[in-house]
Amino acid sequence: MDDVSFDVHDGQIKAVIGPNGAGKSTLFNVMTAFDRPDAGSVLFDGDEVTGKRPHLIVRSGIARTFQNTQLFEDMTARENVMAGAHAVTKAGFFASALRLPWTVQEERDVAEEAARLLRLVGLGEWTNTPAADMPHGLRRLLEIARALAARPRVLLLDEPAAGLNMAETVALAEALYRIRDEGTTIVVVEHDMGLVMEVSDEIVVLDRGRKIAEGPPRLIQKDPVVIAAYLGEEEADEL
Amino acid sequence: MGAVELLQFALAGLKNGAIYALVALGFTLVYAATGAINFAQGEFYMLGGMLSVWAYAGLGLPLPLAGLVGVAMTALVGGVFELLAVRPRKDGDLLAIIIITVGGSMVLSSAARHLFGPLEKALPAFTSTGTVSIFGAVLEIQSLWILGLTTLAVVALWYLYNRTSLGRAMRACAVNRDAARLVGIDPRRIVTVSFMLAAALGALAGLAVTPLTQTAFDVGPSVGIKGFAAAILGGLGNPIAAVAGGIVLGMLESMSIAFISSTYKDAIALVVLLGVLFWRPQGIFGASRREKV
Amino acid sequence: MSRSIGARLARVFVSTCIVALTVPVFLVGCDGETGYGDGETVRIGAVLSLSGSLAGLGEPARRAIEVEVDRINADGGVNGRMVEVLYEDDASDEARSVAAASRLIDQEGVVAIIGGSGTGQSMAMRQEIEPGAVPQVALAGGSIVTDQFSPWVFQTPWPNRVVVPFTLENLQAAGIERLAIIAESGGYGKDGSDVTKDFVDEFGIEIVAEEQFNRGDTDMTPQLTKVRAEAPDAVLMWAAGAEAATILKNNAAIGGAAPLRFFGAPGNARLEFVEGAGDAAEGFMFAAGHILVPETYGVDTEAYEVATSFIDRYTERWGAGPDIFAGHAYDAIHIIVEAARRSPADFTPGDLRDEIEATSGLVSVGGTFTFSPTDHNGMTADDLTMYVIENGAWAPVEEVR
Amino acid sequence: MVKRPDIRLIAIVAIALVAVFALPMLTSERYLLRVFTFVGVNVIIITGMALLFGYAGQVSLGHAAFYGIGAYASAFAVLTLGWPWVAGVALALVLTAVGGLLLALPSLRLKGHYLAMATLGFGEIMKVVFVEARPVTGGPDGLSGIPYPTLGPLEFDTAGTAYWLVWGVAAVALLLAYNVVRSRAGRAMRALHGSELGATACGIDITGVKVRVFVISAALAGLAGALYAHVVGFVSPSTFSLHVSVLLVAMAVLGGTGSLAGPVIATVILTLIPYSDAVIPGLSRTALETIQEWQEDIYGLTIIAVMLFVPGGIGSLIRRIFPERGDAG
Repeated sequence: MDDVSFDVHDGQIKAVIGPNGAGKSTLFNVMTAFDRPDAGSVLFDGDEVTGKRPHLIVRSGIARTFQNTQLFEDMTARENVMAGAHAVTKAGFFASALRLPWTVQEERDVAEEAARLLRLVGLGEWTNTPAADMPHGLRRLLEIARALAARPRVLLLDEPAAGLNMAETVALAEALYRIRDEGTTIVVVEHDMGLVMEVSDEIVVLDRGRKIAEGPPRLIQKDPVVIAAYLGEEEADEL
Repeated sequence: MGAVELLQFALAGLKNGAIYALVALGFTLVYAATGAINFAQGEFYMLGGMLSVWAYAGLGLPLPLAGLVGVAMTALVGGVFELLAVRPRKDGDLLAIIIITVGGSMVLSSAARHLFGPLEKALPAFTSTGTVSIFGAVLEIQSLWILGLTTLAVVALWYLYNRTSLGRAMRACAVNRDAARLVGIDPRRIVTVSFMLAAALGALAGLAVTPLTQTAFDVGPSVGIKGFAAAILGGLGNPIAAVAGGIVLGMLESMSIAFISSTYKDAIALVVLLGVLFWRPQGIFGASRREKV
Repeated sequence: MSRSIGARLARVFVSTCIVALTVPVFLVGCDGETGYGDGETVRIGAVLSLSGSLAGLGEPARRAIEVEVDRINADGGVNGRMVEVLYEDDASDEARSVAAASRLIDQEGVVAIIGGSGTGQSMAMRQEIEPGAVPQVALAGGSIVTDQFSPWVFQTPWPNRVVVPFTLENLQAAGIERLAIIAESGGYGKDGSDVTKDFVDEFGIEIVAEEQFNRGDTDMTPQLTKVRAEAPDAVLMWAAGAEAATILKNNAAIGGAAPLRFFGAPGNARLEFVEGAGDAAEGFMFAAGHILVPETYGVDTEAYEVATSFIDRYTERWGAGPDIFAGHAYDAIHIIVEAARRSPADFTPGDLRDEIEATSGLVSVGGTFTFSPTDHNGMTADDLTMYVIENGAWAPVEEVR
Repeated sequence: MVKRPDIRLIAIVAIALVAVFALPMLTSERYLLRVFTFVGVNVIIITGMALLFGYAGQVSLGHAAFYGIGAYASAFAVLTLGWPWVAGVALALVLTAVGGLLLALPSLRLKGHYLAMATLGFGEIMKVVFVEARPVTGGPDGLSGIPYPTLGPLEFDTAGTAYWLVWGVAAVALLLAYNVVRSRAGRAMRALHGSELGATACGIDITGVKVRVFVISAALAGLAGALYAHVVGFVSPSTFSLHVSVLLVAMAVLGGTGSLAGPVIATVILTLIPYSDAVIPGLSRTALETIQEWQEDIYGLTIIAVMLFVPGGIGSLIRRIFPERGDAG
């Protein structure tokens, strides 16, 4: 991946697409400081993100999900989402041990917020089910709810639609709309063209580590360079 | 510190190292097959000596045959233990297997005490109690047997791993059990075989050492720890690394006696081992596994 | 919703755990009266290491006590009252010896306790012995048992305070001036080397090297190589386990034509050691009690009679001769029984303690015991003999050259 | 709303608490009280190890060394330096906490068996220190005559009062741990155990949580040591050997993950096996002697049996009986 740069505007759903091996995941990991870039930097609201330790990123408002979901298997859905709120809560070891009143209050608030977020992504009735027992499609939505628990300003989704059937993809799209309407900016790395064209306000196309196009879905759909990248050189000529 | 003395320390380190290496090989085998650490490996070392003494003194078999019987029976014990206690654990959870082997080591050492009594037992040397001198330094001939048997074990294991279908199956299982199952390998059988081989290797070490140090029902744990440390020092999973780890540990102990003091030899060897671990968290020869995001 | 079998099974398991926790609480309140035996029998406790690393010491002790209690009861017991010994295995673990002692004193109402086998176990029990006011006869040889004096604690093995001067005297007689020490890192080794270092000056002997090893070590050649570099006249070895034989074999190997001359201690008076060391033990000398070769008492003495009859009974019962650890237990049971015979009919453990302390000139297997308010071991150099190992057996040595 | 714990569970815990604190009033027998005091000491250690293993998923084979550091520190402080017992306990807590920190920091990059080896190595090094530092630890024959615990005017010199002290501390430790487990900090530990990547993404400082839970479990083991030394009055290196560390891990694993009650019950069972005569009243001498003869085998077989027939550990059994309870306990 070399000198890829693009901007993400507040309240927007931005998609990043590109054939396999185009560097989407690497870009994603660099944006969330899980990987270090050789050069260049990731700015968020003006301040430098690249150097930070990964667990501090979410405190500056960037939350993420993973290509293969990293859920807490033997914790219930609610507990997973409550864990997501770690960055925005304060109860420490000793305060919790003594069950100080404010920690009990904070617990109550976090539990309610978690229930709300679960409903937001449509997992209302799975609240007390351990993550391990949840079907694949719903686990992705759970991870999104968990990421939201950190009240991020930008939500980065790593192929959220992978492995989802039609109904689950629709549910995902509706959830994304609800999240964006609440004012959270979303950057989604995705293969599912149907979903991308449907939900995104703007699309960035990567190929072999370079940005080859950026713009609204309508333009990107017809851009020959993009088609060539996707369908490989020869087929493009026959079109 | 003359050259002869230095060589003498080195030979002693090599001899102890060969013992730790054989036991470490047993750890590596079980690790490769199950990913778990077999805490009963020390007991297999003990049983190798005890059962050989029983075959020699009890059954009156000539020494070589008694040794063979001792090692074979220990391998059998290893197999039966795996079948009865490890295999029923369907999910193959690492920690559960480790704790099962902890329970197994208690049962095996207590059974040995009940069967053979609490007192130590001896075996005559394989050939002669004589010694051989190498540039002035001296090595018991029995020690040559230990070094010889260790080399033999390593070569046999290398041959098994690389030149036999069983060996390939074992390596396949070590890499990915499910994939191995897909190509018709039964991982459960491989685990049983690995336990039997590990038991045989531990028993071999016990048998080779008994003429020098005798054996008793409780010699397992102390040598077991050394074998585990050697396997970790070298890097888990790779037989050659286990042997190297054993030799390095033996040398470390011998040299710390030579240059510092015998009182702290174990502590010094462990401090160095921890230093290696903190510097290379997967052992000297272990391949580092970066977790893919 | 139907409960799966698993849940019902689980309910049963956990509730039994909770019940198992609480049942003893309610049940136990009732029994546990503490009377000093019910009149007919004299109950003596024995806390021995029958399993764990010291099992080699505990087993012979138990066998000796069993043989002797049968004989004592056959001879009418203590003034007509039968003797009953209650055995507790502490598995070489101090916490368990403390618990065993407190149970024997509280629940079983014993009048005396024999044991522990090891020094640590014997010391740990003191926390129960003193408040329980019950005399203890320890079978462990550590000097700390009687150096840290307690009026309630006695000791039958030969203490290093007696063994070391006796041994050093023989070394001096043999013209040894440069001595090396090789000792076990455990209590036995530390106690032996400490006491040796205290006495060497008296005998004009200089310590030129001191090496240590751990139980379970498989080779001591490095230590011996360092010792040889100091060219000592002799090496004094403090090792009671299997490592002793290994050291002698290592010494024979690297010594070649001139291996170092080795001396040992009573802990080496074990057949397994002689067998294990084989011909590497030729010429190995150590001090120990007369029991190894009863003739050393003098054939027509009472001691010889006592020792040989014990050896015969023990061999007949167990098929092999007693070792020194069996001897220590023999002494312990006899000291207690003799004292009990001298005590008033309904004696309390306190009376028994006084009588034990009054023991004087009791001829026993380990030697002749004479206790006093300040000496709770009662052994002297006369109770020891130097032995040498010649063609696989120990023989008394008149004069060490 | 936070889940209401199941009524039946509260009843069971209440019964257990009453039973535990009623024992000294019901019996004056030192043996039974002493045995159950040992159980209490082990429960304090396992509370720390339940957090370390059951929740944060870290295995340590060196916790008997912290147990020993605590015991020797307080014994030395009180016996040799003449400090009051409370100061001894404070010294024990500080030394074990620092010891835990010094071991945890370099071990952060270690995973699985390598972490187990590092902690095992630390334990074995400490064993050499316990044997060799004779002026402080009394060497291989240990320290004896350690005075009873005292809290200002209060003197815990009888088996009953010592029992109450130990179980009082155990109850407090368990309560604090229970609160932590059901809070944000507890979730952070379980998250780290579930998936380190996922936890990092939630803003959990993995290294911070690992070090903190390691230090707390080490300090709890040190506290248990400070209690044990003064209640038994004698400590020696063999009480803090690798074998003890291995048994502590066995208790934690038998207890199962994500549960406090599981490890506590496993600890009670495994600690009582060597003293099974205390639990089963009215045993005949021969029965008792045979149990002691076959103790080691019973212990080993129990461990294997639970690992085979109760795969998730005793904690999973509890969850199966009281499924309604959403969160851990």
